[in-house]
Formats: sequence, C-alpha cells, structure tokens
Amino acid sequence: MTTTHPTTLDVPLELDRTESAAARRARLSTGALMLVLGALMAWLGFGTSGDASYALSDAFAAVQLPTVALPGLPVVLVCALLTLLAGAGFVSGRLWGRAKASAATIAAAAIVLGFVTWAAAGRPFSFPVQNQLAGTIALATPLVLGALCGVLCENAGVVNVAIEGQFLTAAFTAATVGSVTRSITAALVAGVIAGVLMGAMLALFSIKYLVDQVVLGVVLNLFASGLTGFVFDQLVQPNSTELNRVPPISRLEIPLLSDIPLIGPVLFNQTILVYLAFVSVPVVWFLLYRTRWGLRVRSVGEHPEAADTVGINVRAVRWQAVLAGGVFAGLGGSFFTIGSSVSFIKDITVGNGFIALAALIMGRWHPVRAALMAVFFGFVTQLASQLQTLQTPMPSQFLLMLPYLATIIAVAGLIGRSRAPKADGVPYTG
Amino acid sequence: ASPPPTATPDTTAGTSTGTAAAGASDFLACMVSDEGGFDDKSFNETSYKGMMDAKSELGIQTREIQSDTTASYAGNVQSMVDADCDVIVTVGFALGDATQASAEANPDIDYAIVDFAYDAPLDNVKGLTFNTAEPAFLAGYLAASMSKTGTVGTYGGAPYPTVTIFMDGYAQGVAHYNEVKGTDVQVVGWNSDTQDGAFIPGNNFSDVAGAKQLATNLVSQGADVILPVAGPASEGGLQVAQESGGNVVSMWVDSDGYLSMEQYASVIPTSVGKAMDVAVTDAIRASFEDSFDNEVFVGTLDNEGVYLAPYHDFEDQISDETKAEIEQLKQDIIDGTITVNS
Amino acid sequence: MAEEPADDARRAALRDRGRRWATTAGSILLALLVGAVLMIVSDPDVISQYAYLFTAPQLALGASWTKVAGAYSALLAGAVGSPAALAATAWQAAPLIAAGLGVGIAFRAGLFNIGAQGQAIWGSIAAAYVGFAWSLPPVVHLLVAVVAGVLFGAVWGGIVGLIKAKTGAHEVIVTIMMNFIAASSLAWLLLTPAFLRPGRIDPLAPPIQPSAAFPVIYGQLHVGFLVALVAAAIVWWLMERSTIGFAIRAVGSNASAAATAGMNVAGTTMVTMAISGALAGLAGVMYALGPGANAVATPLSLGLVGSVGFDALTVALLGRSRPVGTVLAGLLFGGLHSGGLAMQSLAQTPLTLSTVLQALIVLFVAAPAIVSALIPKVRAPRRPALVGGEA
Amino acid sequence: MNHTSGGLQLAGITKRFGSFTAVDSVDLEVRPGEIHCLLGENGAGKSTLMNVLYGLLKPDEGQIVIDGSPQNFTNPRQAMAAGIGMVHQHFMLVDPFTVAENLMLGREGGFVLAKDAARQRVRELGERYTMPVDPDAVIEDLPVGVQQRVEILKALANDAQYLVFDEPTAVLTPQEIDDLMAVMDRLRSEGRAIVFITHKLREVRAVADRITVMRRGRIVGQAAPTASEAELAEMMVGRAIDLRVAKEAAAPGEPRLVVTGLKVANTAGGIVVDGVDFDVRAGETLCIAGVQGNGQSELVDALLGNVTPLEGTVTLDGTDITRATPRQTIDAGMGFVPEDREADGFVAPFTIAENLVLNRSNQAPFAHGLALDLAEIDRNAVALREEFDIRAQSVHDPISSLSGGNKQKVVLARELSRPLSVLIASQPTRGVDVGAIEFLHRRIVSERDKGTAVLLVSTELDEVEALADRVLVMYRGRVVGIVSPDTPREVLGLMMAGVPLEDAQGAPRPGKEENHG
Ligand SMILES: Nc1ncnc2c1ncn2[C@@H]1O[C@H](COP(=O)(O)OP(=O)(O)OP(=O)(O)O)[C@@H](O)[C@H]1O
Ligand SMILES: Nc1ncnc2c1ncn2[C@@H]1O[C@H](COP(=O)(O)OP(=O)(O)OP(=O)(O)O)[C@@H](O)[C@H]1O
Ligand SMILES: [Mg+2]
Ligand SMILES: [Mg+2]
Repeated sequence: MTTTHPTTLDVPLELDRTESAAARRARLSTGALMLVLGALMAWLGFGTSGDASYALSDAFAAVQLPTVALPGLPVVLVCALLTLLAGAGFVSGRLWGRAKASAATIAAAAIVLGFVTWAAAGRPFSFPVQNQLAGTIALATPLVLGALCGVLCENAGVVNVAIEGQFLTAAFTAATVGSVTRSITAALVAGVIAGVLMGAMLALFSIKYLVDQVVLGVVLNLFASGLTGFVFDQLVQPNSTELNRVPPISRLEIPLLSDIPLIGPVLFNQTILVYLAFVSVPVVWFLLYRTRWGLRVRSVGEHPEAADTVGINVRAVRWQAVLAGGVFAGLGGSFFTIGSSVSFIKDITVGNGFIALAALIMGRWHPVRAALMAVFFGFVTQLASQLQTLQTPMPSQFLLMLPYLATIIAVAGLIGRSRAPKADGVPYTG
Repeated sequence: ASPPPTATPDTTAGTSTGTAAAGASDFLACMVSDEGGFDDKSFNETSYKGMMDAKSELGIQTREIQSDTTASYAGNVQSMVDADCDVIVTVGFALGDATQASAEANPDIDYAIVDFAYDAPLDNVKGLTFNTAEPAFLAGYLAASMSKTGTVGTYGGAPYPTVTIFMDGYAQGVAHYNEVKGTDVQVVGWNSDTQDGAFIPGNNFSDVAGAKQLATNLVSQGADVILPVAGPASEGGLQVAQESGGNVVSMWVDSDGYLSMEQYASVIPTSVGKAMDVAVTDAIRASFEDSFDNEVFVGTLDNEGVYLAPYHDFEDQISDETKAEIEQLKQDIIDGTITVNS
Repeated sequence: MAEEPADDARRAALRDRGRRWATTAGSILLALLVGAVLMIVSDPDVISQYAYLFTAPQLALGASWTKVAGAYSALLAGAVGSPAALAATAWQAAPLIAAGLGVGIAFRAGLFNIGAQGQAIWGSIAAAYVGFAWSLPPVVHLLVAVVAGVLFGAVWGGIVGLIKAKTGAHEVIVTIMMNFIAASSLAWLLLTPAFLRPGRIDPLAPPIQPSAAFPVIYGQLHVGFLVALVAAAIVWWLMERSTIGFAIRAVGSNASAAATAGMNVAGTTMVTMAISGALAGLAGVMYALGPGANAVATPLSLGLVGSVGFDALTVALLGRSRPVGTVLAGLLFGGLHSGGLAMQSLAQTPLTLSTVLQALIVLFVAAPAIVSALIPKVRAPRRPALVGGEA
Repeated sequence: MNHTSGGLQLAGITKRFGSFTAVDSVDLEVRPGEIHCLLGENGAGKSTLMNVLYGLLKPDEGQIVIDGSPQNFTNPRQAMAAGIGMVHQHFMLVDPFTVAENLMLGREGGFVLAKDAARQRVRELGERYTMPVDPDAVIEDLPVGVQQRVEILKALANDAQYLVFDEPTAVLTPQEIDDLMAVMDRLRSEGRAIVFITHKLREVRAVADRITVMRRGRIVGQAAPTASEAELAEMMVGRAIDLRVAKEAAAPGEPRLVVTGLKVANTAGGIVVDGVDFDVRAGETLCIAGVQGNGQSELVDALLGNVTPLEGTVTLDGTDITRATPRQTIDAGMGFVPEDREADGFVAPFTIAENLVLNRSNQAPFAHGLALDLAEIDRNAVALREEFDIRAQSVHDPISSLSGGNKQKVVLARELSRPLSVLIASQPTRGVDVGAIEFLHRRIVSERDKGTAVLLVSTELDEVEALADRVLVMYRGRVVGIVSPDTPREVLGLMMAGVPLEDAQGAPRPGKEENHG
C-alpha cells in the first residue's frame, strides 16, 4: 500500500501568521525605548553648543588621522530625529524584515553618535575614536572567552555559574607561574590548566554527583575566591617579588593589516590572548555546528535520552564539553593578569565572570551572538570610562553605572525571554 | 567581632623587620588597617612601615589586625584594647567613629588616626593629616613644564577627599604654570569646577587593569604626564608610561616611587610624597616617651610631612630653570605667598 | 481515619534525617581537613620543615600541628569560646540569616536571586538615613528605620520581579546588574550633601542616633538577632501556612500548573522577589543599626554590608531554603566569620581560610556520596540535602 | 518468511529499580518474519523489557540470545550493531535539529559533519520505505505524524533485523496508522522481526502474528490474533472489563458555553484556531476530535483564559469570558482537566491534599484571609480519596508517588468537587490503563447527567465514540464538521485529515484492517 492520501500531514503546518505576543512586546518596548532616548536626546540637544571633535587617531599613533569636528546642535538633533523616526516605525508596526533591521541599526548608531556628540560638544578635548575601539576590545576579550566557556558547557546541558571562579583561579595561577618561569607560554598553559581543573570540579560534582548546578557554581566561585585569597595572603604576598611579578606580554603586529588606518592598530597589533579570543569565536562555532563532536554536545544538552538511545555516552560528552570550556575560561582568566601584564590581587576579576554569564544568556547560548554581547558590554563600559575624561556634565558615578543600566535595558527591552538548551541544568541520571 | 583577650604580643611580624635595640621594652604599639589591608602598597602599608620603624628604633612590641569589612572596625579596635596596647594607630577616615568610641571608653590609651582629624578634638587621639595639595601643586607645575603635547592627566581610585586633594592641587599647579607662562596646558581627568574627574570603576584601589585602561584613555587624549592617585592601582599608570615608548611619563604618590616601584624607575619623573610612616613613627615615639599630645598633625611642605620627591633619572631632563621655579614655588607656599586651595 | 504514613516510611524519613545530620557533620570535618592541608602546604616555614621529613619527622609534623592547632583553636575560641565570642557569632549570624531567608524564598519560587547584595545595600542606606537624619522618639525611631530598610530592599528586589514578569528577562542577569548599580548608587550618595557629615567631605555618613540602634542584649548580641529569628518564624508561617507561600511554592515547582490552577504567576514572581528583597534589606538594616563591639553602630559607608548577599546564597543552600536550616546555617557561617577574625589576629592565619571552609562545607554537603566514600561510617541520605528550585 | 532459524530470545530477564521489580524473569522469543505484539497495562514493564533488549538498561538477571549467540549489551551501540533497532515510546528526536542531523546522530562518520551525505541517506531511506521526509526540515516545525516517521526511519537506518516499535501509533491519524501497518507488513515480508507495542487492541488484531501479554512485570500468557478485544483486555488487567460505557441518551438543555468566531495564535504567532464556532449545552458532551496539533490545545487554553484570543467571543452562561483570566473562568464555574497532566495538572512535590485544592487554595473554606485551613484541606482530601477511589497510602504523600491513573483521579476529583457550569477535559485518559479509564469515563458521564456542559478533547476515536453526544472534528484550526458519534470511523478518520463530511462519506477506502468487529 502506498501513501496516496492527499491528507497526510507531511509538511510543516502552513498557518496564517500574526505577530506573536513575545515579538509584539519586544517590538513595542524597543520602539518605546527609542522614543524615550530620542526625546531625551532632543531635549538635551537644544542645550548643546559648540563643536564636538572626534579624534580618529590616538594622540601618539604613528599615523595621524584628522580630527573631525561635528557641529554639536545639528548633529544631536538629527540623531534625535532619526531615533524618534525609528522608534515611531517600531511602535506603529509598519516596519518589516530588512527595513526593521536597518531602522534598528540606524537608531543604535544615532543613539551612540548623538549622545557622544552631546557629551563632547564644546569640551576642550576630542573624543578619541581609536581608543574607544581599542578599549572595547581590551574589555571584551575576557568576556568573550568566558562566554564561550559558558556556551560550551550549557549547550551540553551543564549550567556554568562558575565562570567567575574559573577566571579567578586562572588569573592567579597564570600570574604565579608567569612570575616564577618568566614565560608567557608557561603562564598561559598554567592558566588554562587551572580553568580546566575548575571545570573538572564542576563536571565531577554536577555530572557524577548530580549536585544542583546553580548551587555548585555559586559554591565554586566562593571556593575560588577563598582559595586564591588564602594562598595569596599566606604564600604569594609575603614573597611577591618572586611569586607576583608578572612578565610583560608583547604585542604581535600582523604585517600590512596593522597598517590599515584606524582599525589596523586596534585589531592587528594585539597580544596573543586577544587574537586567541577572537579566533575562538569561529572555532567554537565550527566545533558546535559543523563537527560530530558539536552535534553530540548539542544533542546531550537538548535531549540526553535521545543521545543515549543512539549510543552516545551522555556523561562523557558533557565532561568533554565542560573541560573544553575550561580552556577558554582559563585563557579568559589569564587575561586579567598575564594578558594585561598586571600582578595578581585578590578578587582581581571583579565580577567579570558574571558579566560573561550575562553575555551568554543575552546571546541566547550561541557563540557568535554571545561574543557580540560581550563586545557590546565592552563598548558601553569603555564609552562610560572615556566620557569621564571629557568633563561631561554627568557625575562620574552615573557614568560608571551606564554599562549595567544598558545591559538591563537591553535584556529587558530588546531581548526578553530567551530559551536555554532544554536539558540545561538537568542532571542526566539515565 | 572581638577575639577574646588572651593574646600575647605578636612576634612574627617583628622578627622579619629586624630586631629591636637591646632591652626590648614591653611597650605595645598596635595598628588596625582599614579594608585595604596592610598589603595595599599604599597608606595602610606605609603606616605599617611607620610602626615597624618605631619598633626597630624604640625596641617596642607591636601587633596589628586587618579589617575585612567595615563592620569589623569596632571589633578590631576593641581587640587591640583587649590586648593591652599602649598606643593604637588606626588607618583611614573610615575608622574615625570606631576610634572615637574606643578612645572615649579608654582614656588611658593613646590613639592616633591616619588621614583623619576630628572637628572636636579628643584628649587622647592624635589626628595625622596631610596637605598633599601642596606637593601636588608643584607636581602639576612640573608636569605642565614637561608636557610636549600641552595636555597632562590624572585619575583617582575613588572620589575620596584624600584622593581628590592630590588631583585638585595638581590641576592648580598646571593652572599656575599657564598663568605664569601664558600657555594653555590642559588637564584631563580632573575638572576643578565640578570637582569631578576620572575614577576607576567600583571605587577600586586595587584594580590595576582598570587603572591601566583609564590611563590609556588619558593618553589617547594626548596626556603625556600622568599623576595616578589610586594606591596600588596607580601601577596602571606606570605601565602605560612604560609601554608608551618614551612618550609618556607617570608620577607616583604617597611614597617615592623611584624607590618603591623600582622596575618603573625610568618613567617616574617624581613622586608626591606623603610621609605617613614618619608621622606614625613620631606619634608612637611620643606615646612611648610620654610626650603624646592630641594636637592634629598636618603634614605640609614646611614640616616635610608631605614632599615632592627627587627627580632621580629625570634630573637631566628637567631644566635648571624649572627646578629653580619649583624650588621658589615651594618656598612661596611655605611662606604663604601662594595658597593652594584644598 | 488514620492519616499516618506507614511506619517504615516514617522510619525511613527519620533515618534520612539522621544521615543528613551525619553528612553535615562529616562535611564540616572534611572541610577542616582540607583546610588544614591547605594551611600546611601554603606556609613556607612549615613546608621547609618537610625537607627533614625522613631525618627528623617530628620537626615537620610538629610545625604542621602547631600551625593547624593554633589556627583551629583560635577559630573555635573566636566562634564559641566565651560568652563574648558567642555574642559575636550571633552578631555575624543575624544578617546572614535574614538574607539567607530571602534567597531561600526566591529559590522556592524557582528564582535565583543573586541580587541580595544590592538589596542589602539599599536596606542599609534607607535604615541608616532614617537613623541619622530623622529625629523620632526611641522605639518609634528604630521601628521606622527598620521598616524603611526593609521597604527599600523590597523595592529593589521587586523591580527585578517586575522586569522578569513583564519582559521575561532572566533574573540572574538583572540581579547581577542591579548589584553593581546599588553599589555605585551608594558610592554616589555618600558624596551628596544629604549623606555627608556636616562640615566634612569624607564618604562616611553621620553616625546613627542611639534611638535608632538595636538595643544591646549582651556584648555584641543585639535585638537584631532576635528580629532575625522572628523573621525566620514568619517566613516559616508564610511558606507553610499561608496562601502566599502556597502560591510561591506552587509557582516554583510548576509554574505552568500553577497558572492553569488560576494563580497569577507574574504577580507571584513579583511578590516573591519583593519579599526576598525585603529580607535581604533586613540584612542591610542589621549592619546599619546593629551596634558593634563598642556598642556603636558602624556608620553607613562603602562596604558596610560586606559580601552578605553572596554569603547568603551559601547559607540558603546549606539550609535547604528552609527557615530552621537557614538559621542553623547562618549560625554556622556566623561562627566561621567571627572565629575567622580571631584566627587572623591570634594565629596570623588569613581570614580567607574561613571562606574556603565555608565553600568546602557546602560542597561536601551537596555531594553526600563523597562524604560517605571518605568517611565509611557515614551513609548518604536518599534525598540530597540541597535544593535549587524545588518546593 | 525467508529467514534462517535462530531469532532472538530473551531468557529470564529481571530488572529491578531499587526494591521495585519492573520486569520479573521474563522469557520472550521473537522469530524472523513475524510481528510480535506485546500487550499490557501501563507500568506492566513492556518498555523496560525492550530497553533492556536495546542495551539502555542492564538486566539484573537473564540473558539475551541472538541467532544462537549470547549477547551482553552495555549500551545501545552494541545492540544496534547486533541488528536491533527501536522506535521509543517517547520521541527521541532533538527538536532544534534537522531531520538529517537527527538521523546522523550517533553515526556521523568523520569528524566534520558530512551533511550532504546525511541528506542523501534520508532521501534514500524515505524512498525505500515510501516514507518521504524533507531532510532539512527542523523537527520542532514538523507535525507529530512526520516526527514519528523520522523515528521509524532512524530505526531502519541501520538495516536492523529486529525492530521494536514501542507505541508508535499513539500520535498518528488513522491514515498514518494504515501507512505504518503497510510498512510493517513490508518489513515482515523482508524477513525482519518486529516487536510491536500498542494499547489499541484493534491494531493488535490487525497485524499481529503472535501476542504476548504482560502484567506487573511478568508474562501472563500468549494469545492468538483471533482473540477478541474483551479477552485481551481481561488478560491484561486480570479481571473482566466493561469496554463500553453505559450511558443514557443526552437530554441537552440551554447552551452554557458558546464560542463564536474564535481566533487564537500560538506562542510563535501562527494562527492555529481560525474562526471556530460551537456551543456546548447543559447535559451534553461535545467531543472535539482531531489529530494532535490541530489547534485543540490552543482552543482549550483560550477558553480557560491562559491565552487571549485574537478575535471572537466566548460566553459562559451568558457572561462574556473572552478576556477572563484562569482565575476568573475557574470562579465562573469552569472545570478543567488539562491535556498534559504532568505539566499543567498538578504540582509534583505537593501532597495529594494540596493538589486537591490547587485552584481554590486562597478561597474559603480552605483559606481564611492569608491563613490556610490545613484541617479543612485534609478533610477535603480524605473525603475525595474515598469518593474517587484514589489509591494512596496517605493524603500527605506527594502526588508524584502515585501511578498515572491515580494522579488523573486526583485532577478529576479536584475539578468535580465543586459545582461546575462546564467541564473541559483534554485527553482525560491518556496513558491511563483500562481499569482507571472505566472509572474516569463513568465520572465524566455522571457529571454530564448532572447538567454540566462537558467539552471533551480527544484524539482517541474509541473514547470519542464512548462519550460523545456530538462530535466536532477539527483540522488545522478549523471546524471540519459537527457530526453524530455514530458516524463511521473511516469517515471520522478522513474528516480528521481535513476532508469535509460529504467528500469523506463518498471516498473509497483502500486498506485491509477494516476486519474488526
Ligand atoms: N528508571 C526507572 N526507575 C524506577 N522505576 C522505573 C523506571 N523506569 C520504569 N520504572 C517503573 O517500572 C515499571 C514498568 O515501566 P514500563 O515503562 O516498562 O511500563 P510499560 O509497560 O512500558 O507501561 P506503558 O504502557 O505505560 O508504557 C513502572 O512501574 C515504572 O514506573
Ligand atoms: N521511580 C520510581 N521509583 C520507585 N518506584 C517507582 C517509581 N516509579 C514507580 N514506582 C512504583 O512502581 C509502581 C507502579 O507505578 P506506575 O506509575 O508505573 O503504575 P502503573 O501500573 O503505571 O499505574 P497506572 O496504570 O495507574 O499508571 C508503583 O507502586 C510505584 O510506586
Ligand atoms: Mg503508568
Ligand atoms: Mg512503555
């Protein structure tokens, strides 16, 4: 007998579509946000006077690009107008597909340009564009690596709240080993090993002993903080000349590429860790989405029973993913000491592991999106820090809150509910 | 929390610092750090050095306790009372209340507090304060004279008065230079009008990486002489200077960085010194010798409680003319011909 | 009709409870052992003695023993060695209990409140402000200050609940960011005229008036500790005997079934976060209004609440999010804190060791199989001792 | 039947979970070229036995022998290598993966995924077994029937000689079941052996060569394919079962629930209920029949107030409840038995007593102000346990300790313990064994007889036939027709696939399994 019935359901149901409640909420809140920011900018704009100058190169850059002076008032007002238009487009629901994406891009650019112009207009200093980019990269590097660690763990179904702890142990180990050996390579290897060992603790307790993974992450962070702090107090600090004098890390200049004006020195004259971070993003993407291993990792994070029924050793794959994640967390942690040529101090990672976790969730567990979110956070943080030096009217404490506020706004207004891998955090007992 | 009063005087710390003169006394000097701890490469550490100096000089016993949280200050001071200390030195304005309460309850013990002075002086507490604006003024003048870009910079660890006083003095020094020389040297990182500037996120005096980022921001705007006022995080400024290929120099604060940060000696033109160690040693000595008084000590250029450190390697790069001008300014400040607002 | 569970079921439950206690005791023991090893290997003076391990073992062992025994006896003395030490432990435990209760309530609603830190900061700000800026009659002043702190904590927590309920934003991200914002807000407030001491510019708020401080009972033991115990009792009633608790537990265990049964999941999320924040705020109140060793409360300043928000997570975890467990866990960690201070001053052992111990204890309790593997007599309970989102 | 002797033997297999013996020294023989049906009520141990065979569970005792050689599987890979393939009771498909990715999982070949080869393989298999699927379709976008097809292809991909189909038909339309039977026929004629597990006795009788019945982990007997349904049911449960529900003809009164022009979107924004009109009268049961995933769930969600409809109105006893919240619809007298019991029906760690007041926990008599009245809650629980024959040691036990049928009794007891205007029951007997079905059906009928309007959603035609006074067939969010429950199964089946009543009545029906009776 053959399947001749015209009636069998063998194609996806083709339904009339309406906007889903979630999409509608995201659209409206995005639009409202744009309107508010646009209005705020317009209001601020009228008080703007003088030019805002943008220095395309750093003061001491070898190749000096011109400094561009933008007239404050008109630029801020135009940016405000663009933002308002985009916001109106979103709220009205008239924008679809590419138009919507373009509007969002334009609004984002207008918001940044408008506010920086407002802040820089009439100030005695110019806004250093190149340094803004360089600072973004420096701040984003460990976040990207930490988020990648989380991407690997959580796609395999192991929640990783312990990135902070992995960072901290790696930073400590790298600093100590680097100080003793005077070798960057040895330090990085040590940092990676520390990250992997912390990963192994996470794996052991979550996969073998089925400890609640969030609980475990919190405890591991505390453990890392206590352990590094104790050994630091007891052993390293009294002998800091031998044990805590990190060797300088040199920049590797990539010929030709580093000569590109503006971005060349930023992107192609960096330390090995920065290159590693940015190469890691496509590597992790490739591993996850194009290899046998990645397929298995994602399957055990989504439906471990299904993986089990086709003969995949769920626990082994989870172990592998968590340990592999440890490599990236180890590199990210090393950045805080070795990567910035800075000696270890207690709790040097100051919550960056949590920010990496936030980037991971905001990036919806996808390596590229998570990395972009890390870069977003780095960008806003650098912007806030840079604006402090422009003598803007905003108190410095408010500026320093900016990245955190921006993250809440982004996650509440633009991103909303995000779906984790289905088995994320669920121990496999089968 | 107050540990029970069972302790015998500490010996571990003492042995490492060198033994006292013969006939070690049973006079006990004690110190309570603030949250930074005695390894902060900054005022806790310098104050601690002052106590250690007193120990080797006077042959007394010492004892110290680090505070981990703000809430443990009172308990820690009390534990020193319980340990029968003769003089208790507390470090930092944050210990002001705990010190006051303890001093009022124990009129027989002498107290000294670093970086703080009470509006209504207490009989048995000596405030040790430092008018660092004075040497910072000189540093600002020097910085302006050294700058090739016409821009100099400063940043702080947190907007505390003990920090901003440096930044303000520095900016005034630059302004004075501009006035005298008719130049227009700019200061990034401090705005004298709003009394606000560039600070490390999280009020973090130990975040060297954050400090480094901040110093990089200043340099990207053309600052070529930097005064970091951020305790151990000031190292970030030195690093940026060292990696700048000779374009940037960075000063140091509290102690002479040429000596304490010797791996960066080549980029430190001078330091804005704050002789907390000397003040602490003096206070302990006074208590030991029964000449303790409650008069607030204000470190000034005049009494050398604050100072501009020697130029060391930069001796040759600073013109004799500038040196002479700075010497004159120092004299003018001492004489009161020039006043530095702080 | 007899509604008693069968006898052997009850016996199994009892046995389980016994095993849980044994596991906890075993965990503490193991943690202390690991801590001892850590102390020995990280002390160059002690380790140097190990060079003579084969020629003169008594040197190495003696040095190790001196080191470890010295540290732990100081720890013990500082935690429970005297009435004053006990009072100090209670002082440390009070905020841990309050914040631990808050984190625990959120856990039971399936929410992970990493934001207790920020909520405690706001609690301390509000309580301290009322404490120093307002003048009210004695008892009233204290009450108003406490209520203000609790209220601000509730608002700061409630905002997270609101954002989560309205937009679906992950509470972990939002609370992390809110912690940073709370800390920055405090830093900023401390420099505003309203919070500066008259005539001074140090970032240190004026001392609170005596009328707003918790009355001292003995040594460092103050009424705030009793307030924490009362809070635990209220939380117990709320969770086990009230309709709100019923809804919180239902939403935490199965939000979708709760919604189908007519419960308002978004509303419950908000209420839970507000209650959680209120309790964390109460922890902040303890720091702001609790008289310290000199019977004077520490003035509002940066770092006043320490890391209570993060310690509270471990307290709630160890206490299985249950009020009684939280009180006991709070006392244990309070003892570790006050003992740790004694260990630092008496035995020159860094305070960070008590952090290590704290983490290890929770880690071992969470994995009873390890404890029973290492200590043969201890059998693991059937149900693990820690909860995440379970009711 | 062209195959060698030997076949597959399970000898003395025992599997315990803690102190509970799920499979108790079971012997089973499967011969090449046969379809061997395994019957048994829920929890009898069928899946457990098959999981042992497939290497997912390690038996405590016993031996697996294939073609004379004893096997010792420690994981499914070895079982697959020995020629065993299995379609599991619950979907073992990774939702966000494509069909090709699911098929290649576990047998990917090289380190870098060869997706083209996998696509090719899907097409080949689909052609060979006349079960075409788009290799690039993402599983979560596919209807359940196609998902089941993917599962079957997965099992066939290894050229397995022994196939286990564990309840594959539970989610299929009658037509899809026909197709599956045809595929099974074809596999049998190729000489492969199939173990077929199902609860639908009709199917058993259609395809089985041999029937083995299990009860409480043991084999209780063999039956011939000619045995009647009543005989099979009795073997399974161990007592005579009345397969027909005794009920009087309905005496419908006023319309109580009236739905007009209802339009509902799912969470992704697809319009899955598209202009539905119907009413349910007092004292009648309206059944919504249809294949799972045709908008029934969303329709019911909208009625309860869990989702807000895009258009249309719903009234309950004349009151507009279109935009009411679940709280309001419940208070207005709507009783609700959700489709997914575990997800929506109860709170697993809560006690039976707590679950029995789940939707009235903040109302008198169970609460006064903020305080719960525990005594009253207990009293209520004890009474309902008695009335609904809930088999539990104590009402203070967590509901999770109950069997599926008893969990469902708790849910139904909760809903029926208060005066209702309308009872909405979705799949009230899914995964429940024959004995409990009997009880649940009787209670639903008696609620109807009290004058409650009953809206029953079911994908099981047997249940529809047993309970309905009128049958509404839904297909892709629309009403295909409202017909009498006497309508022939074939016609209902075609309607469930979207064919309007008139066309369905006229359509010639090929097929061989109409030999029931
Ligand atoms: N992993 C497990 N742990 C404990 N008990 C289990 C486990 N798996 C199955 N059981 C129990 O073993 C018994 C047999 O279950 P099994 O799934 O084999 O039944 P079944 O015959 O397939 O029932 P159904 O028709 O409902 O699929 C049930 O009582 C079930 O609760
Ligand atoms: N995970 C488990 N661990 C231990 N015992 C279990 C487990 N699951 C089920 N059981 C026990 O197995 C027995 C059968 O449970 P199960 O849920 O399979 O019942 P059932 O026969 O399927 O009933 P029903 O037909 O009503 O669903 C019960 O006594 C139950 O307590
Ligand atoms: Mg069952
Ligand atoms: Mg089964």
